[in-house]
Amino acid sequence: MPTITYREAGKLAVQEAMQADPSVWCLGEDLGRGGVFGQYAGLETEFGDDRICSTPISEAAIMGAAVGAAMAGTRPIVEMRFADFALCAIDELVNQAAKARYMFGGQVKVPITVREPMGMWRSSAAQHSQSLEAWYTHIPGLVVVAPSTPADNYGLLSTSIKSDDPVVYMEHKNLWDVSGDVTLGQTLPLGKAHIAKHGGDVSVVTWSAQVHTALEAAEILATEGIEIEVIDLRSLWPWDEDTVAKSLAKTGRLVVCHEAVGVSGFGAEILATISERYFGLLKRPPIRVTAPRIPISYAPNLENEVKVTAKDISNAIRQMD
Amino acid sequence: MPTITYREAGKLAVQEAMQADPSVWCLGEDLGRGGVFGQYAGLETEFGDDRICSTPISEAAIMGAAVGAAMAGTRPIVEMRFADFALCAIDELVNQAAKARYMFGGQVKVPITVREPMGMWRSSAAQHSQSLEAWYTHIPGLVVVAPSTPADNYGLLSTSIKSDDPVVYMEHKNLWDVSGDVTLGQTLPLGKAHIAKHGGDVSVVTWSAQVHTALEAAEILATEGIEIEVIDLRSLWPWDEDTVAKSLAKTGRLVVCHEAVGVSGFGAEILATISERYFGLLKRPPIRVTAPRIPISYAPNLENEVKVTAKDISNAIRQMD
Amino acid sequence: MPKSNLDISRLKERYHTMLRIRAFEEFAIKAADEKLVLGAIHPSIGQEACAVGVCAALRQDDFLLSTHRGHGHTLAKGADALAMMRELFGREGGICGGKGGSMHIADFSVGMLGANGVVAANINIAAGAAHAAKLLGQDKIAVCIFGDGAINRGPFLEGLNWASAFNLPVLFICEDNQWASTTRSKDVTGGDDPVKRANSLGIKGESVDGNDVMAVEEVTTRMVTEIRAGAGPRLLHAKTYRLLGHTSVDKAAYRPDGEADGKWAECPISRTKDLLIRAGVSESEISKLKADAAAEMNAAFEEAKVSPWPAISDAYSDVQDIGSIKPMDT
Amino acid sequence: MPKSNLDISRLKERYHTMLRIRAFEEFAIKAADEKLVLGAIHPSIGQEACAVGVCAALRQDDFLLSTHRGHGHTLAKGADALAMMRELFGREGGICGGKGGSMHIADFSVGMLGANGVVAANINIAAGAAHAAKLLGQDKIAVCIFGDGAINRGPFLEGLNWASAFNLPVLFICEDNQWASTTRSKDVTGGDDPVKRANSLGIKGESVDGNDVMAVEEVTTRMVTEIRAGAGPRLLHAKTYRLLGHTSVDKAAYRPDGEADGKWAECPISRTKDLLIRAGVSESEISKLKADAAAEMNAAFEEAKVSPWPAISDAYSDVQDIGSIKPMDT
Ligand SMILES: Cc1ncc(C[n+]2csc(CCOP(=O)(O)OP(=O)(O)O)c2C)c(N)n1
Ligand SMILES: Cc1ncc(C[n+]2csc(CCOP(=O)(O)OP(=O)(O)O)c2C)c(N)n1
Ligand SMILES: [Mg+2]
Ligand SMILES: [Mg+2]
Repeated sequence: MPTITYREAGKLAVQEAMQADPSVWCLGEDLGRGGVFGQYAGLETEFGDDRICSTPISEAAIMGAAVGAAMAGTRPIVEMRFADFALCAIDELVNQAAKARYMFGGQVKVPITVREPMGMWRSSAAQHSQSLEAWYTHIPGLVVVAPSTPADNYGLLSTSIKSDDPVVYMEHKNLWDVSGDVTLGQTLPLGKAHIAKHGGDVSVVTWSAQVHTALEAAEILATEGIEIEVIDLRSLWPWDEDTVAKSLAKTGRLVVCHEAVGVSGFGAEILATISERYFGLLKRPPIRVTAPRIPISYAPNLENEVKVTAKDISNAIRQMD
Repeated sequence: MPTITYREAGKLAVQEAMQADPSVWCLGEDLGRGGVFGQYAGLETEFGDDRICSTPISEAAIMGAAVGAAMAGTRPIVEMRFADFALCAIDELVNQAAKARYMFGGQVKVPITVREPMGMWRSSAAQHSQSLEAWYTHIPGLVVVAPSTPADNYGLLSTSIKSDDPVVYMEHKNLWDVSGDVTLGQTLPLGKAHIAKHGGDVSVVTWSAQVHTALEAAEILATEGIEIEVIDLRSLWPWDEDTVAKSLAKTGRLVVCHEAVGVSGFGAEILATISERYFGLLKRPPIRVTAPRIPISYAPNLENEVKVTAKDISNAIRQMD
Repeated sequence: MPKSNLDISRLKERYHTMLRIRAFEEFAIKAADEKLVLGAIHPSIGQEACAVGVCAALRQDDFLLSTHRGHGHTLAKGADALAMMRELFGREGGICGGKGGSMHIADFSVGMLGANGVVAANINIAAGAAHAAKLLGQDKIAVCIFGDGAINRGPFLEGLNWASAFNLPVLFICEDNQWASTTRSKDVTGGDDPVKRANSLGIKGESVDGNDVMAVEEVTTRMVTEIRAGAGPRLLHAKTYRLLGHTSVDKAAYRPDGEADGKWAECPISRTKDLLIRAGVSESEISKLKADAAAEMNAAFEEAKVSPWPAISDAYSDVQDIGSIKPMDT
Repeated sequence: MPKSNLDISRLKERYHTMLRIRAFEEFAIKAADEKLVLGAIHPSIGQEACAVGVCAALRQDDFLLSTHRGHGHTLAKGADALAMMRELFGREGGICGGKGGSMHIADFSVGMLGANGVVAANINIAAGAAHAAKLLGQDKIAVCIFGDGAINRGPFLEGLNWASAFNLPVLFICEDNQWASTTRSKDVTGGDDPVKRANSLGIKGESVDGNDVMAVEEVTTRMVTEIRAGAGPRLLHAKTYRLLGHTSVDKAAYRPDGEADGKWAECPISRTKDLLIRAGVSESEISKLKADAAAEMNAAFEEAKVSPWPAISDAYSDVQDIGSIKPMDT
């Protein structure tokens, strides 16, 4: 059980998948030099520049070519560099990848894994910091994954690459250097949440980097005698409604926190589903702790204003009761 | 108070805006021939082909050029033809139009009105039928409008063109031929809902073509003694939380219906906000009546499976009590 | 068999395939008028030579990608007419199970990877299919047909540059019918022609009379041979003319009076018929070919008309494996 | 004043502006090393001639659009160095109020419509700004600078075709520093050069030694005159070299050993200095110009360092007029 970083865990998943299946390949800008975050470092040496394909700056072609290459029998791993740049390839992802199997009546599948590093990281400002995971959950045909730990990045990415569906796989830029234990061969199913911390007072549902923030909040609150249960969804579509409902049956209190803008973020879907289907379990109004509907600034104090902190979460939870 | 179609009402708003302000112009494919739905018919004759600008098939350039032209002192009306094709110009809309004012510290505004005809219409299938309004509500900087009647199309489009914000203006393709009275000069504020039908039993929140479906459901239910209140939001960002809350204070029952996919649709945001802020008003679990998370089929019976009908709404409401 | 006989028999075959396409579309238009076809359809009447000439040069396992105006390409690649007609009618047994309709016709069993409702989107997808063939060490090639309007969208540049940079086995074909919806393409298109654009991206190309089926077949065959030999991508600019409106309901009133009239005589079917007659093929043999094509498509029409609708449960199938949903219990 | 004197005084001015850019960036790199600058910065060291030569040919009310590597362009267009430095530090009084940072530098008061964090996105925006100028009957032109990597994105085709089709007053400048991040551009770029691409879209263009400030100014001046006279868009291909890494922290270890070494001598500042010396300008005068530039930027650095952070309420301002939100009450 090696201790490796989130970055290395992702690379390991890719490397093993490429070793096991010659039809797996990666395409994106600067991959030959390891990718912009080093998450492909060394892979070109092992697999050659055909399978670690360094592309022109052509997001639409990267995504579109991956769709065609998937239809033609390969399993591309698409690197978008920053989730924000995937906006240059949205037709290819939403109108093509997500719909091809359906429109063509099941004649073909589009097994692509689209890596979209997301989130705020080092004053990257409005065009390099977005978390648009909610968008993809709205699109039939797409699977959406957002890992929070090295083990999850390894386990979920391995599963995503093997899946026959187009997967939007969103690593968080602020987690690349986080270390943790990873058990080789231990893949994870999509759609199963992980209870990152057990607790009986409040159910806190979250994913990606916010899991760590929620765990910080849990520590603060524990000192005050409030035990929160931190549920890491791991994947947003499908998402593990059962685990959330079971926790809620215990706590009666629901908090969703995420880094993305609150308005029409995925927290809205969770609150809506829970309110519709598990209304009776709610002892208190459910709440969201999310970013305000403003773009992300460069200045660190303004950027911080958008960040959901452990303090924000614990404050919100304290006010629940 | 002429009786005109939704199509003509939109055209009238554009025409008056162009007469009043020489910096208003329209750009999009085939506009000189009236646009693909005839919503620009005759305008080229009146204003010339500089101001009714028929463009190449270049959605990214249409949107991007509009952003630049707005920065340089004009007020472009951007025609996207089908909302689905706006996916070819998402970087321009989301990373550029929506963020420029903010990123540049308020040095410039981007007064564009982006018309995106949306929705299901005559077996147009998966790439010509989508309703992605929820996406835009998630993006800081954007205003989102979805008119349901000729009077609203006139009143809201007039206001949108005058606004200094980028507005995503979503007409519904199935409403083009709907007729109604329009009072010239009567513009409408953005962010104010309209109570399309008063009723004390259930608050039904909706917008765009679904308003008519909800009104049909209201008739069915009225024969059974159930009086629903149909709230037409008109704009989704900003949306009129107050009017919804007031209605809910009366009815205690909330239903949101929309044509878009339910998962992470705008109904989720409404349910979430209401559950968070007006939990005490909810006598019953709030519900959504929306499309399942599947692409839209061509075959009419499969397409119908995705449609939210008056029957779906009335069934759901009957089950509330 | 001496060469000229061979050529005539080949020409007859091409003529027959063009007639089949024409008949298919005539029945499709009739079906649209009768509201049997529900979505928009985009006839390729007058453009049949490009479909037939190109596909004659391909192997069945070569990939073909097409456009919203793709019936002809699909038939020529070998798809079944009845399955296509059922698709246009939205019926069970449709080539896409009735879920796609005219703009999403595809038949993966004959290498036809789909029409596309988004102009130019298939250019990148085709580059990717060719990329896969190269990675997998196959000697397949990918052919992507698109319109004159498509060359003004970004994917044209990105896909051609991609194919050029990776030296991919892909043939790009601009089927230039001079119109893009209600717009005359040259009014909104800078530069001389798509060949120049391809050249500037490092891709060789040439223009051909797109209404001359044998010329199209010949140049395509030559390009395909080069591409299959590893010479990299090529672009073919096939000049033709859209004889009808943009869709079956468009009267094309925006077109200058008489512009289309003169073009009917230059239509590839008329031209090929003239060639056959001059080569000594009898009128009766020609009539028989026509009748045969009409009979096939009439049968497809009648059969499609009585085909059942898809099962409602089909609406929920083939969305995705992970996270798919069941029919709602409401 | 005889021509040669005039030229020398002009050359001194250009030299001085280049020195100011160099000094600005040297201080910015130092600031990044000291964590005073927080986001990534992309120095244009070695590319100053393009910024200075181009902007010398423009009026202040002409529009300029730039890239992530835009400090030089912005300074040359007339923006205030202190306001820019404050922006890089994310401080109050920053040119964008500290909300944009290096990749979103803009100064609308001098016609500088912004850097852009998205490669190639400004090409369409520039076409639109030119479109507006034409519609409004102004004689302004728009100039868009982008990198060699940007010519492989769709907006390059869409924006150039647009400008060509509408005959817009826009000058496209490909500032070709041979590298796009860690990739050597020619490895992923089909065709000969951006001029060919422009030509294929109906746009005239030419290449220039982008390290020769006077050559850049001369060709830009000529093109601007033509464009302003209504001749339509032009493209200039300015060949230069990125002397440092992609960002201030990139050591560019992927570059073949020694590749950059030889290029320092060809850097536009060294070359201009040689010219000035040969024209008889004294070393001491040159030192004075350098000292002056360094003093200006040192002052900007020191001042930016002690500038306050923006007010938290700024986070909520300038989002939108309708539907804007207030600071959360949490
Ligand atoms: C991205 C996109 N923009 C616009 C449309 C609408 N549209 C459908 S066909 C068409 C014209 C296409 O012209 P061309 O490429 O010449 O093909 P043709 O119709 O002549 O076969 C347009 C504008 C679309 N389907 N996709
Ligand atoms: C659409 C998009 N894709 C990728 C990036 C990441 N990126 C930033 S700069 C750059 C290289 C750009 O190269 P070039 O255009 O030559 O400009 P240079 O950096 O050399 O000035 C890349 C790939 C981006 N900002 N936007
Ligand atoms: Mg055409
Ligand atoms: Mg470069």
